Amino acid sequence: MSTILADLNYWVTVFLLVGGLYIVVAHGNMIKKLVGLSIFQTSVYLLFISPGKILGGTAPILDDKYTLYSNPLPHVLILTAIVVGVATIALGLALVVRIHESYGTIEDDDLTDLESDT
Amino acid sequence: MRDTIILRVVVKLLLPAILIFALYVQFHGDYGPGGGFQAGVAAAAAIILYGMIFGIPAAKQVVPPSVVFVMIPLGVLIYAGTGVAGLLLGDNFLDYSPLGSKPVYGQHLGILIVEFGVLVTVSSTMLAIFYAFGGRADEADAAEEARKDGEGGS
Amino acid sequence: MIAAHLPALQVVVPLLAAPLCAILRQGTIAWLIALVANWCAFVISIALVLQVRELGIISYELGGWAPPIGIEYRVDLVNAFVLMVVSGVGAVIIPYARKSIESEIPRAQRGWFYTMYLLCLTGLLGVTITGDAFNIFVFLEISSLSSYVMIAMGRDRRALTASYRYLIMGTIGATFIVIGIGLLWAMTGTLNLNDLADRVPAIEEARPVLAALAFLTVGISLKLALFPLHLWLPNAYAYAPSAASAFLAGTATKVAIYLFFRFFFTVFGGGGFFDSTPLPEIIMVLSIVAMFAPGVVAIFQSNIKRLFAYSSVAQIGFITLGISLASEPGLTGALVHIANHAIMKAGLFMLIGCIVFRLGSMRLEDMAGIGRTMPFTMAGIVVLGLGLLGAPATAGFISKWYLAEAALLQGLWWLVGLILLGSVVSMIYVGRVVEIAYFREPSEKVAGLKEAPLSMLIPGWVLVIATIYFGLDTTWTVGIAQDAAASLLSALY
Amino acid sequence: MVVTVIGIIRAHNLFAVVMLGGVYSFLMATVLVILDAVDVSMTEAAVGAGISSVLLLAVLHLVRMREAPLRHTPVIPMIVCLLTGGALVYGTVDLPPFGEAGGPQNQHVAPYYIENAEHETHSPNIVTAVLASYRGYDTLGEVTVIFTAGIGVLVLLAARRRREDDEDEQKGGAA
Repeated sequence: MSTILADLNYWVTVFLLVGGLYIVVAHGNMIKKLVGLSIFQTSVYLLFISPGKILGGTAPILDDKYTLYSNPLPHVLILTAIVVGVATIALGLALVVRIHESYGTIEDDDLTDLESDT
Repeated sequence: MRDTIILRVVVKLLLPAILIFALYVQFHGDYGPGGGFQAGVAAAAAIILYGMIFGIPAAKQVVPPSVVFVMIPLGVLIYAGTGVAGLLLGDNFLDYSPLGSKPVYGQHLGILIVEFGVLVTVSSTMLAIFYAFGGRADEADAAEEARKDGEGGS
Repeated sequence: MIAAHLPALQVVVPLLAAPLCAILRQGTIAWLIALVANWCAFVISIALVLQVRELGIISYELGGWAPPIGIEYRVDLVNAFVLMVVSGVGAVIIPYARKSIESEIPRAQRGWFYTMYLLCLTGLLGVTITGDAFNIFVFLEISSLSSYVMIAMGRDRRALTASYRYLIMGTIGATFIVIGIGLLWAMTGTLNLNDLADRVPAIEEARPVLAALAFLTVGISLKLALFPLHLWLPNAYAYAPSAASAFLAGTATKVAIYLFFRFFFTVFGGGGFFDSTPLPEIIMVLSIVAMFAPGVVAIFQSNIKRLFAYSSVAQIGFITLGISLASEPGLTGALVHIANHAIMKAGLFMLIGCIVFRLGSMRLEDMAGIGRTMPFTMAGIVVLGLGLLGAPATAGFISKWYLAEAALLQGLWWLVGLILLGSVVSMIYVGRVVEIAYFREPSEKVAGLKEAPLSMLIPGWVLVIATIYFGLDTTWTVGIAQDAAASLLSALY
Repeated sequence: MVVTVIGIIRAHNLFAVVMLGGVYSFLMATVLVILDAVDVSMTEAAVGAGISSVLLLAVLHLVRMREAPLRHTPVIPMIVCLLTGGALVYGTVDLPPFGEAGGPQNQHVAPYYIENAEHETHSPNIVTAVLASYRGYDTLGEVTVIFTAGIGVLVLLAARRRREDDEDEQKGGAA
């Protein structure tokens, strides 16, 4: 059971990561790129949290009833990573709004055309 | 949407509940899940909800942008200032132990202050971002027709 | 007492100054705060170098928790050197920034620009000084986010797209670095770099560790714009405000290169991966391509800032070439070139900023004959250009000398030839600028120009003089770099 | 989650993309609870599903709703992604087994936190203790990142009108 679950976890992580990255690299729409970027980042959370899970353990909040806890360290790291991620996305969206205002489009290809003209 | 009475009443009822929840998450963070960041998001969500229903100008009256602009850096200053306090009291930067009579109390107090700094910055940043984007949206709505006429001019 | 806390103050001073700037917001006051904070940081970094030379490695426990439980600042000669370069370049740019920013950024935003500048400085110093892998990521993001904002503040609307593209590439790079750190952590249970260095060599054959190495390499390469991952760089440098271009060109990529040093030699160094994996060869090939391809592209640029931005990519190739050789003269050359290139490129972008300040254009065509109306500015650009191509008696010569020596040491004669040829490419694009500036008739507009204001010209010339000085007296560059390289290599094998 | 991601790749309507993104975040939050990361889950739900979605919707309100079709076949991106995925598979198959307390990642530093957090910091929630004290410096960095992003958004969106005026002046001056 545990090996299947373990593999499943990593396989899902890898798939999400590749899918997210694919959206970022292949798609031209700037909003969609940002959604892809956040999926790409989110998949990394699983990569960190999964190894920290201990089967039979519980959330790392001390209580007399439990003795086995999952590893708190990755949780801390990922909390930070989530915040950094959303900060990046917010900034990216602000840029998208500005780009839309000054160019009238948010498609990467159109922008490349517009810039090569000037 | 802004004229629906039900929404207005519900929001008015919900608002204090959300704010209390935010405070709970803030100060209970060391016993249960949660902390400054989550509390900040919740508190900001309350104001944002208010702004979405009653309009951004109304929200800006409750929490003026000038206050928000000061709060964002203030949170960082609170956090870093706590660190410097430890430094001035003779220990390393960000060592909270000298803040209390016993190191453990110092640590506990330090965590609370620091989490409060996080709350201040997070909630005000969320609000600032909401004002910025929301303000843009209102502006865009107003300028929609004008822009359609003058397309291609930019 | 202060001496013991220098490592923390190095980062905390600009970190505290940034929110102060944001609260006060008024342009001139913010500038003053930034000036003071930046000069403090520079003084602290010099003090750190002296301390490290005297006492050896300094370890500072943040929060009083012993590593690996808490986060540690660890200063050795390598990062003390980089700290000095970064804060030093900043210290020269800040006096220059005032006039330049006044002309390029609307009044209401100037305070915010200095906030972003200080945050960027904080981030870069934080990345350099820290001894904790995850802390690297956090501070890297501080510096990246603030540089996106600084770039987007450029006047041209292309600054926006440049910033967006940089954001996408930079975030992918940062995420790759996080993946690498995550894999390392999963294999060892620690995030402290020094602790990792103890544990990694024993398991260096394990596949997750190799994958971590690959992810870290790609991620860092994205950040330092190693060819072919450099596509974000030219536009980002070209359309940012002049002061930001100068600062980023001088420092941001250099800090990423420092991360290469740290991970390759300190963390992975102990297990001899340099012999067992093809990584050095890959980096060497990419570096060689980087020395030429962007250089050739630079020749055909019509925008002078883009021209020198491409030249940056080429020069980064020289630095990574030194890393791939992994010998003492190679690393010395790489480290010295970090400093020299930072000085030269920051100087170039500052003086170009002077031209843009007067002329209002970045097009090479518009600069015909500008050598006659802005003689000091142009003379500075020529000296720095000579430094770039490695002419004797300039700082650039020193770094290339060490690189060539490293190649000779390993019997790679052809590599020496390539290094020389790379300089020829630089000579062509620098020559083109000189030809346009001096040997063409000035247009009416150029003829009416005045020399740049002194507050901009003097900081630019400080770096020009530094370029010549470090070409003649190398105690502060080569002297430190050699010891640093030796200490890095002592971790190998 | 896999299904939602495929949906996001295929959907051209940006509104659908954003909604699927929200669904994805909630699913992620659920998985995180199963993995015992309650704090993280709470944050992910609030940030990923909440803030990000609201922001994305606000931006959608400002710009066009549909994505233009791709102009060229994405061969190079495919290769890049497959290489990345390959490297990651290569790296993860040999990771320590899932769910065991004995893996190296759960051995070195983590037990110290679990044993000492309460009597050293008076905080039964170990995550909070580590976040605010043991690794407090990371959190200071995190707050700084938020601060940076907040000011950044203000810079970009607050003072636009003046900027464009400036630009016009500049063009007028240069011509």
